[in-house]
Amino acid sequence: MYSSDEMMAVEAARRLDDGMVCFVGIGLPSTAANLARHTHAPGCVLVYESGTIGAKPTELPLSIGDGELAETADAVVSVPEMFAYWLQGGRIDVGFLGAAQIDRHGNLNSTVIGEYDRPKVRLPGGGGAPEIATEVKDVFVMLRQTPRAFVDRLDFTTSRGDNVRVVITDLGILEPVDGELTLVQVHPGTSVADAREATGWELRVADDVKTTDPPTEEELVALRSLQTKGS
Amino acid sequence: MYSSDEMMAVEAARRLDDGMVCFVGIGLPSTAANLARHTHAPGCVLVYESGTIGAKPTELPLSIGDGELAETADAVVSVPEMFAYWLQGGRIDVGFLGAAQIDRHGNLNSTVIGEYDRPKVRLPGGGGAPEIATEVKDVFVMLRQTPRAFVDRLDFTTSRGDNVRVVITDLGILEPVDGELTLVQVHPGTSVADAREATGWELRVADDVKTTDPPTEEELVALRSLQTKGS
Amino acid sequence: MLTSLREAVEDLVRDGDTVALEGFTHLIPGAAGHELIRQERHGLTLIRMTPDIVYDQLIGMGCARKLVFSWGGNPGVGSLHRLRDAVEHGRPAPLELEEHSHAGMAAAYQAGASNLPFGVLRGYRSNDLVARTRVAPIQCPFTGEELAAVPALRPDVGIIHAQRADRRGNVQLWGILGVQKETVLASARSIVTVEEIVDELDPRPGAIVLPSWTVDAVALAPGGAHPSYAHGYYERDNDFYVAWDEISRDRDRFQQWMQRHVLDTADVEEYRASVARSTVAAV
Amino acid sequence: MLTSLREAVEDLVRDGDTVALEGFTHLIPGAAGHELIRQERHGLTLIRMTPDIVYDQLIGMGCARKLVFSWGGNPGVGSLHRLRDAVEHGRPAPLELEEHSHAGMAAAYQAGASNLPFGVLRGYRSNDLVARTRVAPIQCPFTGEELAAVPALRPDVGIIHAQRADRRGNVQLWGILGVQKETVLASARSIVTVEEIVDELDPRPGAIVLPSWTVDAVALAPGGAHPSYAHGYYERDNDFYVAWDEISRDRDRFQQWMQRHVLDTADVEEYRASVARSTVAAV
Repeated sequence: MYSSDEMMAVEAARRLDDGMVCFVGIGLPSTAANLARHTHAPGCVLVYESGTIGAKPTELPLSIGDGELAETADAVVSVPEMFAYWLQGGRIDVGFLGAAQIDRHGNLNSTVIGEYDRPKVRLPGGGGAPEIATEVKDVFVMLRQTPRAFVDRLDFTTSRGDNVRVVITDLGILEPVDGELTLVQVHPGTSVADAREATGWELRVADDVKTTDPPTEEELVALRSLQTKGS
Repeated sequence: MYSSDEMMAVEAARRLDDGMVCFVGIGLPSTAANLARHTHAPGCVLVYESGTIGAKPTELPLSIGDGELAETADAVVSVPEMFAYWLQGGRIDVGFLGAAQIDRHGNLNSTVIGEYDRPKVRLPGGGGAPEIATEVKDVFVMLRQTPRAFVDRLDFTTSRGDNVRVVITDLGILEPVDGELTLVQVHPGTSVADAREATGWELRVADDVKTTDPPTEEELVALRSLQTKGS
Repeated sequence: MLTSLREAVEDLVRDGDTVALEGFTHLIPGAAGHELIRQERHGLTLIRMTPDIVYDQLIGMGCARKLVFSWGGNPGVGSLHRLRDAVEHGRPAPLELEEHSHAGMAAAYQAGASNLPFGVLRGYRSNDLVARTRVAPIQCPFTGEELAAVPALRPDVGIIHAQRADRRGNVQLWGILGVQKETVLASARSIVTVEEIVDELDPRPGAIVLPSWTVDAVALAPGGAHPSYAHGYYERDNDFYVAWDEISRDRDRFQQWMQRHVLDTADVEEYRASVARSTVAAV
Repeated sequence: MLTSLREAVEDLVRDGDTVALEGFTHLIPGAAGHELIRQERHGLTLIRMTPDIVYDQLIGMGCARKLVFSWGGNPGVGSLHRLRDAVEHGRPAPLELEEHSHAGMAAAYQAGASNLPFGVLRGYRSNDLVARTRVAPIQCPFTGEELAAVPALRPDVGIIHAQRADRRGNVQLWGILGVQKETVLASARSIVTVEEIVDELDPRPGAIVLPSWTVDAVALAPGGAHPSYAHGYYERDNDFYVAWDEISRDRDRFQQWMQRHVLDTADVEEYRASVARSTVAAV
């Protein structure tokens, strides 16, 4: 048995190659990148926006500022340098993003639910997302698929979807086809109908939807051995 | 006995107060600032454009990059940071400049003698001077007074004289009065006539030209103890 | 130079000031924030890239009139309930927001430290933030490319926490550096709280030094980064971040907590002792 | 990744390239410059804030067609005679100059490393450089202040010398850092020569690390900074800077010196030995 979070982390990790430079936040992205590093991509380079480049945590950090990230990093730089020389410098291959809302074009909202000036829910805000979305080569989005998250219209566009290459959800995998996110894969035990139901727009579905390979024993062992701290 | 270089260094040092932050180059300025630090202004902060802040060399450096500057500095920063955060940041009180030519307004030429495209003598160039001249509060100029150096018209304006507060020469001291450099002091053994003769323009002279106090025993001892390496 | 945190805040922070208490997940100046609350500073414009618990406390206690920020949350836990209450319901007072991206704010701090009126970045590309923040298009005079200009951040007071200072007031910090150097250099006045004061700052890998003449006041505040951490001194109090979600959710409970642990304590030592007691009690 | 300096120059530097060999008084990549001369690179646009002896050698040997710089001299000694001969008399070939101030060039490197088309500074204020360099006025969209924009430096090849690298090619340097990080990050390709290659880069005060994936080639070149120095390895050869004034003053003597110590030596070790012999002989 494995959780949907574990399925998501494993699917994200499978998409990271050895030597890729990844800009990761806390949570599933950090879990996925570290899993890749401990399995098939030991040379995967983890960059945290806190300024740590090439961090090699043995446990999953709870904050992007955890001391172990600095201790194990190849280099620690200031935050202005991180965004100017490294992110804007075009040195990052993959950037992970999450959000409260996503639309069919991969645009994301992590700013507000409701009107900006009369918010129903004030969310934390964009942080690094607006420039991660435009300055990295490939954006990987990870979020749970529900009608409230997968919406026809965003309440606020925090970041653009132009560089989104894949959306990894608890139900399956979406990839842009002619600029619209399309269901290309469902996780074991999930049907295309489930994915449609969980989407707030008329979901495009590929002709040949594949079923995700479940996590291997090796993947689960590596993943769980990481989660002593972060879980 | 003492040399005219020693007189110049002593007069420059006398104008530095404790706690002043000084941007110094190699040669007489570095000698003067270190002399001040070893006499009346122990808290005088030496900043070298190579990136060393608060350097405390025991011997006079021959290059602004000498290792001892980094070893004794409070902080070592990159050259871009030095010019952006520290010089342009407005944190420097006094900047020393030399030049091949100076005019009556304190404008300096360290670029070329003759036409730029057909140079008689190609000089090293401006280096830090153009921005030191505009970004520090007070510019101190140190150079030997000759008709070839003190010219009516510069061949090239490398830096502006607007912030020049004093020009320290081997003959005396000039200060701007209504925007024109004026002889206010002559060193022992020098006459106003000598200074006039050494100036390529009709030199303005203050009504009450003072004679410089010769270097004290203490000043000379401190100065010479510094010069083991730099001389 | 060396002074108490109380005196530093008394002398250097005024009602209505623009104040940046910076710390990017590490070395967050919590003790300084508590002193602002004890001294009842009002009408502050608070600046911070990543406002978290100490900003939730300042906002909940009514010290702030405006927040300039790029990400405001409880890292790894969720929302800041006092911040949300102020923005969503105007309690205890309405809070004006000036919202940026991290990249934009970092460039703005860098411009401030460089004594430039604006910073330049490739950012704010056709998203809704553009209409909600202070950004202007600027064209490259050489290539014609259009980029984003952000106005420099120049706080009245910059406040950071560092590991150590020497007796002359030179400050040394290491580990994750965030925007602390830029905050001090961009601010008109600055306060640094430190874990310890030492005779000599021996060089350390990854450490930067802020010379004493760039700082207005240095105050000893051991543990002053709680619930954040000080690399080499103590760990992040992860349980406290989780607990804060509960404490801050209800306005009255928040008030009681602040009364007991901040207003009724005189300084960081009493605060730490008081929090430690209640944690033990909770166990 | 790890290779010989000869192979690195063969693979990465082409005739006509724009090449920056940086080093601000410290860690000047002399050995790499000599390898460019041995491999007879031509038509290079050489970039450097402070061109000194190694650039005098490259120019005197006819490798360069253009020099982008802000201060060109023999520090503490005087002029660069080969540079002057090229500029004043077009010998051995005319040399085009693009002249900046240090502040302007530093901002241009920073812009290059930031992948921005231009950098901004408060500089080039009504002096004659403005007419001789690449600078354009730019207005702050918020305050209206006019500042100077400089086009980003983006060399084809950036070359620096560092103290150490590990076997994976991570590079570590410390002491005076100059613009070396910006040079590597601003360049399309980069070569780093190092004093030694070690198993592990243990952290050092004041050290920065360039991750292996930011560098194209790392080559062992012990003593490769001569006559400059490598902090922690060897001192600056001050006598050589003085001697160079004599060596370079006469064109023929310069040629003979270059033939004997650079063209007739295979690498930095032979160069060092050859220079050492002639120094001993001179004594």
